[in-house]
Amino acid sequence: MEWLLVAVAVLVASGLMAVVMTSFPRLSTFWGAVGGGAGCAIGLFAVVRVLWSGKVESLRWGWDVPYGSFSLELDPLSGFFAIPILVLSGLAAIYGSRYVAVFWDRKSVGELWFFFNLLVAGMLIVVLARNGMLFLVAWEVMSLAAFFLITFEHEKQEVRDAGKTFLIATHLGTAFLLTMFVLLGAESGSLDFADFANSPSTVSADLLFLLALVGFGTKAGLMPLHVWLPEAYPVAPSYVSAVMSGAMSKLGIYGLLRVLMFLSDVQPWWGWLLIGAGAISGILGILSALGQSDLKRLLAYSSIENIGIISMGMGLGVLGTSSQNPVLMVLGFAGALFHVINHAIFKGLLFLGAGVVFQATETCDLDRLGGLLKRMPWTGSAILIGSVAIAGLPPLNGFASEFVLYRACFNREGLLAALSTSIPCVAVIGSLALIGGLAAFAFVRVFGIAFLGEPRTPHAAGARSPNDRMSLPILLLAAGCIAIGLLSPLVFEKILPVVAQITHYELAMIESPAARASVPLSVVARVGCALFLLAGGLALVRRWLLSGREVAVSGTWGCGYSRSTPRIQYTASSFAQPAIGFFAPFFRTYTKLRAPRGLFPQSASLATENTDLSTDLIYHPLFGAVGRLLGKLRWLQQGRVHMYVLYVGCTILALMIWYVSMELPPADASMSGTVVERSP
Amino acid sequence: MEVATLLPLAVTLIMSPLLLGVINRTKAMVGGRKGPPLLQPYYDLIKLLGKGAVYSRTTTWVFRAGPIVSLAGCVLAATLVPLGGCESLIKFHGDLILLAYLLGLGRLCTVLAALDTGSPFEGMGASREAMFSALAESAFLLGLAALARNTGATSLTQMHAALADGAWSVSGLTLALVTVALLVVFLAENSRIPVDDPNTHLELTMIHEVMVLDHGGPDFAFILYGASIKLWVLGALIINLVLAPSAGESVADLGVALAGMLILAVLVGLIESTMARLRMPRVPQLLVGATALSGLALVLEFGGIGK
Amino acid sequence: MIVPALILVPLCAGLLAFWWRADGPRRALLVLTALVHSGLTVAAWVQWNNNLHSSAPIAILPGTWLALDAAGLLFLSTVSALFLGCAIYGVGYLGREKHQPHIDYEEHLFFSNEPEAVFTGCLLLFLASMTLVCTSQNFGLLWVGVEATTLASAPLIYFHRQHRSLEATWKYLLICSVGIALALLGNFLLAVATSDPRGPTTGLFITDLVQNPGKLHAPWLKAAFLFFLVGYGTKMGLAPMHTWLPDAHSESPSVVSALLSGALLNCAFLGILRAHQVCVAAGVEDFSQGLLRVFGLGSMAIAAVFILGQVDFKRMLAYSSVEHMGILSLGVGLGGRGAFGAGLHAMNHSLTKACLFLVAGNILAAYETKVVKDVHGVRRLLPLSGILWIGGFMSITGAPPFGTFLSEFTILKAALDQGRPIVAVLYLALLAVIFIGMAGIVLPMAQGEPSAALYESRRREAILSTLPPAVFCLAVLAVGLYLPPTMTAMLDEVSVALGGN
Amino acid sequence: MSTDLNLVLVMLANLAMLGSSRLSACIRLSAAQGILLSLLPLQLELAEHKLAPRLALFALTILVLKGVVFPALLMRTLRTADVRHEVVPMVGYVSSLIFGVIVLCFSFWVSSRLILPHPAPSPLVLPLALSTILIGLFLIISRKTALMQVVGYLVLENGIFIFGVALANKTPLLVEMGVLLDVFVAVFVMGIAIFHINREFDHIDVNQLTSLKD
Repeated sequence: MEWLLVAVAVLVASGLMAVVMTSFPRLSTFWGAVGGGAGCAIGLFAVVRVLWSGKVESLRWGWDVPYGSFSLELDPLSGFFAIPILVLSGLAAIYGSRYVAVFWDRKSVGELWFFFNLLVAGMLIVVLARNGMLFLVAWEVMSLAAFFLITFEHEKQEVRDAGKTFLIATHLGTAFLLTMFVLLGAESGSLDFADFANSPSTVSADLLFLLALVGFGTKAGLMPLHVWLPEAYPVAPSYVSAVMSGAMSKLGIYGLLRVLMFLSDVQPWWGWLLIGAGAISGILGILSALGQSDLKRLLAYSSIENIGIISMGMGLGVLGTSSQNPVLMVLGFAGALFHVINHAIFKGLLFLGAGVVFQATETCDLDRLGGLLKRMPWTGSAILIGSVAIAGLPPLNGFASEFVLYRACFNREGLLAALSTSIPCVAVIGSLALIGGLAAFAFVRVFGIAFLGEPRTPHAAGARSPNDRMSLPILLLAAGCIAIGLLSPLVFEKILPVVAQITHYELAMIESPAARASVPLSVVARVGCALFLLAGGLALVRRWLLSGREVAVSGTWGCGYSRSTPRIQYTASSFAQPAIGFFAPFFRTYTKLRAPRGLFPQSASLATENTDLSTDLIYHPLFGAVGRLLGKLRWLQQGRVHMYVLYVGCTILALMIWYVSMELPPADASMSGTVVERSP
Repeated sequence: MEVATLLPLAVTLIMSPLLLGVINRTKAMVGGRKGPPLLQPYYDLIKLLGKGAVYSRTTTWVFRAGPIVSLAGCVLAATLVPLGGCESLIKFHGDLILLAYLLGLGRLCTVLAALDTGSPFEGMGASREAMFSALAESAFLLGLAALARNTGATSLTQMHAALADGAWSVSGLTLALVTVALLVVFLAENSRIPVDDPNTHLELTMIHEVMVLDHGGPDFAFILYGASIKLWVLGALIINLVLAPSAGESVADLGVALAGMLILAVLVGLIESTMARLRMPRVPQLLVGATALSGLALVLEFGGIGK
Repeated sequence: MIVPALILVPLCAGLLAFWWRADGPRRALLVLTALVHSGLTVAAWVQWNNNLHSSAPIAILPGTWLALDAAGLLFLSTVSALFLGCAIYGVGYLGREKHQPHIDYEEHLFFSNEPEAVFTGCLLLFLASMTLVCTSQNFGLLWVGVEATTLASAPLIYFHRQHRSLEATWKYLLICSVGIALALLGNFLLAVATSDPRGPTTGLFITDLVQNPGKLHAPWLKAAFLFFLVGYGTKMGLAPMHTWLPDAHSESPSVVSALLSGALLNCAFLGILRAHQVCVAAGVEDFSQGLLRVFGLGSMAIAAVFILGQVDFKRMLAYSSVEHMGILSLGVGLGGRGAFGAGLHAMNHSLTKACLFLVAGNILAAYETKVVKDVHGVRRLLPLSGILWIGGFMSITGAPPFGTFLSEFTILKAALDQGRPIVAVLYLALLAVIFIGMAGIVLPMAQGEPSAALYESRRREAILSTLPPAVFCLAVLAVGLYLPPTMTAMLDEVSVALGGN
Repeated sequence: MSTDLNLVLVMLANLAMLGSSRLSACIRLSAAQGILLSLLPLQLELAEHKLAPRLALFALTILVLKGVVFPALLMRTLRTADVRHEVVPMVGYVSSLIFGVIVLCFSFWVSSRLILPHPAPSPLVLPLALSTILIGLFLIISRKTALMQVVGYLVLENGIFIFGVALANKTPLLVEMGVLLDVFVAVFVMGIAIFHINREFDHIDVNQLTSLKD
């Protein structure tokens, strides 16, 4: 535990150092990145050491604020979430040390590093905190740090808008958490987590769950609470987006799991709600991703989709808990947790990759890219691995976690059990299948349009391989995708203690249901190995077949069209068109068409923009209505002093009339001389 | 490992191109032509394997990896499917998911390879293939979920075994619905009419064929072979469903199943001869229809009506 | 003898400042007085801390006219701290404003400033009157003090002798005078409530009333509270009597706005608190708490109406003061720990709002406009002010780790613990609306690029104009991270006196 | 002169102010009200047959301030501002008078409910004090010139004084003197403000001061 505090101290101190050095961008970057990396390394060391020993370490200091205590604890659940935070942040720090070089001559990078390191420290404290006050403070520090990181390039209008949306969303989300913590602590009068568990609140658990779902769901990005997310991720520096998507939004999941542990009376409908919200997030998230042509925005929507998958897993777990169905419970939670790790890895990878693309080509617009794999073979290949992984295809890690979720459903205790269990299972199966197919569609589109084919613009043609410090983290994460895919049974084993903790079961109790998934997982892993071997073998066969024969290189067959240019290639929008057209009701597509006119049309253009469904249908009308309603009262302050005095007069008059007529009965003899006798 | 478990895989690997031959031959006969020999697909494969290769200078290693990974995925998928009383080589709870996703991996590789060429036509085909398969996937998995619910089994081999006990007489309606849904998936995934016309000569209307325009030589052979395995694997699922093993003797069952496969091929040939390809916008509706059928089967199962 | 000194020092210094010609020494006198006042306040703290558990008010003038109890000391400390900061800021400000004539940047007319001697003198008298309010232990004297604050501060608002500030001054004078006159009636009603035909009256000494509530006549006490609430509420800025507040705050020099908002409003609140204290002692706190809750939420709602889409950033800050006064009265109205939260919040709000107004002064000086949409890129043009502007915004909206979070959280907890979910929901919803409104105003100002002409002619920020707000902001941050036990003890005592626990 | 008569005279002055358009007349009426007010404490004490020197001093101060100083200040301001009549008021003079009557009824209703803990020197004290207060408020609200608003403020203050002197007559002298000092300074400062308004705007019609609004 002391080492974790050292890690936090290193992070904060190095951030401050970076601010002090801000006039010397290189030094500032050095301090920030080295401090960030070192802090993460120390933290990782501490977490792994504690988790390895199987003990729970805790620390409790007094803290002189109302209801506050500086209580930290490292248990399996905390450790489980701390690891992706630290790994991803550490890699992002390495990556960032090079990425920020573009800002050296025009922005102060000290601020950037300060808030980055603060963000990491905040996330670390959030998972360790065992006191509501500490949790909320760390939570907000984390959010505010993220806000400053998002708005780093605040000269741009879209960055400012995104920052505002983020800030408002996170603030409103926190309001729900405040209420939730207050209600949790209403009985014990303290905000220590230990007391929450010991003296269960008298407030209905349903309300607490809903508050937690909205509060934490906002951070995680569950639909329709996700609106800040597709705005904020694209505008933040890429490595920050990676950390926010991979680690920070997971803390919403962490919070929800942590709160579930306090709530004794788990209701089935919570599970239904989680599954429903998850399915909506997953399907609409990936559909919205399909509609985007901005790479980072697309990745942001894909984060919503993955949060949806995680939420469905949690829903299964909750359903299992409430119906005393250990298989559903264990496999649901385990699948969700597994996907947390996996998403951190491949989404981190993809965001870092998007940053590479952006710096190499100065754009994230898919339609202005193309042919990047030739120009950055290593990074591109790593991104391909990430894309396949996020599409949930074997033999990579994305499949492993989705398989656990499928396995939770395809089960004697799931799909085959009573209706109340099997219907949600079918919902999960159907959603996962659709999400899987659409995700494959979406990421084929990303990789195929951006990295394959011919470059569509000179910028894309001039792209170069990134610096080693930027490509190394990406390659490491890609290796992680493969490794976890092939070693999935081992990782699954490590998740079980966390599940045991969440469900308050003994580890031994959950091992038998867990075995239902772990045995097939090992087969899946072996099939994965076989796939690699088989593909390798076939490659050798082809090499043998082609040896000594003519292998020619020529242009692509243009189906008889001989003067093709790169611009004739299929574009991202046209690639997505079949899906957009088919799922049209879920898109709000604004089309700007400049049709060719006249006998000799000069130029024509077609631009489509897909706006966010819930922003358009829920938030804009809602905020607009509130604004109009309140605006109607603005005549109150019309500038005339007479009216102002009138307000004072009317107030006192109204109060007197109220008081005299309501509080005082008509004069009769009994009233006079009523004297309050009260001993001091 | 019993030898019997290797049998379905071996049969698949050996006999799968034959199905294409049977389909083509049927179509020719219905059309009043003599048609190519039954073994023509084998000849094609051998011919292609013996050729050199031409690669576009636009392409990268993805283009070359595509056919290989795709074939590998299809072969591994074949190891998961039982046939006619023979258990599959690899069987575990939830193997049907792996099957669906392995086929998905193969498709993804083909699509990526198509996009790698930078050809607009191949991009178009890739887009359609990706979209249709995304829809087919849910129909497929929901159909299998209905089967699982019906049979109480969660691996393909178990399901196959459970169906043997005269399941059709008990819950024929469910099974029929699932069969139709799987048939649609089978046609769509294998680019057959009414979803796609493998014999079309207009690139704009092609789906699968247009994606592999640039492949040649051994690569194309891998693709063709992979496609035929996929045809066999999905066909085998339908045959397993329709012709439940009853003889109790694996050789006889296998024979029945193989006969069933051939009949299925003839059936596909007949469909292709009598139906026209659907308009492109209608295809997703067909697939959603299949999903609906799967869903209906599930509802029937939940309601206990299908039994 | 701390308490009389606290009043006499600024009083004498103020009278002296009126007649002192030379600018330099007079400014030194201003800062010196502020320092002495702060020093005395610190001494009072030390003394209070020493007899922490005796719970007797300190430094009592014969007849207990003047004394410092926990609530008085709390408000006095904020007054004193704010005044010190504003005095330091004011030295720089007066230096900048020395040239004559000025051009009004809205009407483009020439105008001159008030003589600096008058301004400084009134500033010091203002301090003296606020100190009187904080230390008085008699309702009559309290009233005299509150009215004196109005009169001393009116010339401060009219520092820039131009049309709009004159209009603001007139509104301020008239509305506050009417309001405070009603509070005077409250005094008399209270006197009626206490008077015993058989014996001598108690003379409206707070300690007497609180310690011997025996002979309080409840209907008259309640009526008195109504008048206190409306009367002092006018001065405090509770809606709908708040109307003078945005005008006065937006038109006065920022240093004055900071004092008005951070110190004066609290002093007026103290008037209501004293009345509430008597109600608590007399056992009719249900009545007063209910009214405080209603007016608290109403003020927050009105503030929300006007913050949303506000075009003038100083007016936005003024409405934010209305909101926070609403929070204070809601906190007290909730009782329980809410009173504790209100006490803490009064302090936090004062420091934060002073920081924000001083920074707003810096922005105004640099951009020469109060129109929100004409201000962009404060962070580029004035780096430190820009950070403080955002930091202050986060603090004023109650974001952790600022102290305001603790206090707003405590009030929320009080509302929920008392089983008032509707109050809690309204409170949170209004806070949210106000947050959204302020975010839409503050962030676009801080972010973005300033116009090229402004950026070319930028100057280094003066230490005198950035140090005080920075210290205020850091103080609120520090309170959010560590609330010293002495302060907790003091707030506890305030809370108990106000019917909390 | 009895207390009751005094109070009735005060009320008549109120009504006269409500119906008068001449500023100077209103100022004089307020002066008359001040003089009547200064008599009030003496009358009350004389009723109890004792006269403390403290009270005499208090009465004298009121007489000087309310009867002489304030009107003088206001008259001086009136001369500098050179305004004679109230510009068309917000509420007409007849309506104002009707309002005055309604206020009187309201005040009697309130005092019928709000029972004094001990007997008042006159049953008219509470209702008339209340109506004077409300009429003062009404004058501020309904009259447009700044000067009339100050007069309204004075009437308001007078009403409060009636209440204080008659019902809460045992407040310490220090407080009473402080209150008077404050009122004096308030009128003084308002006078200065009116002077400035007249100089800056060339009128003292505060209804036109509406540049600050939302």
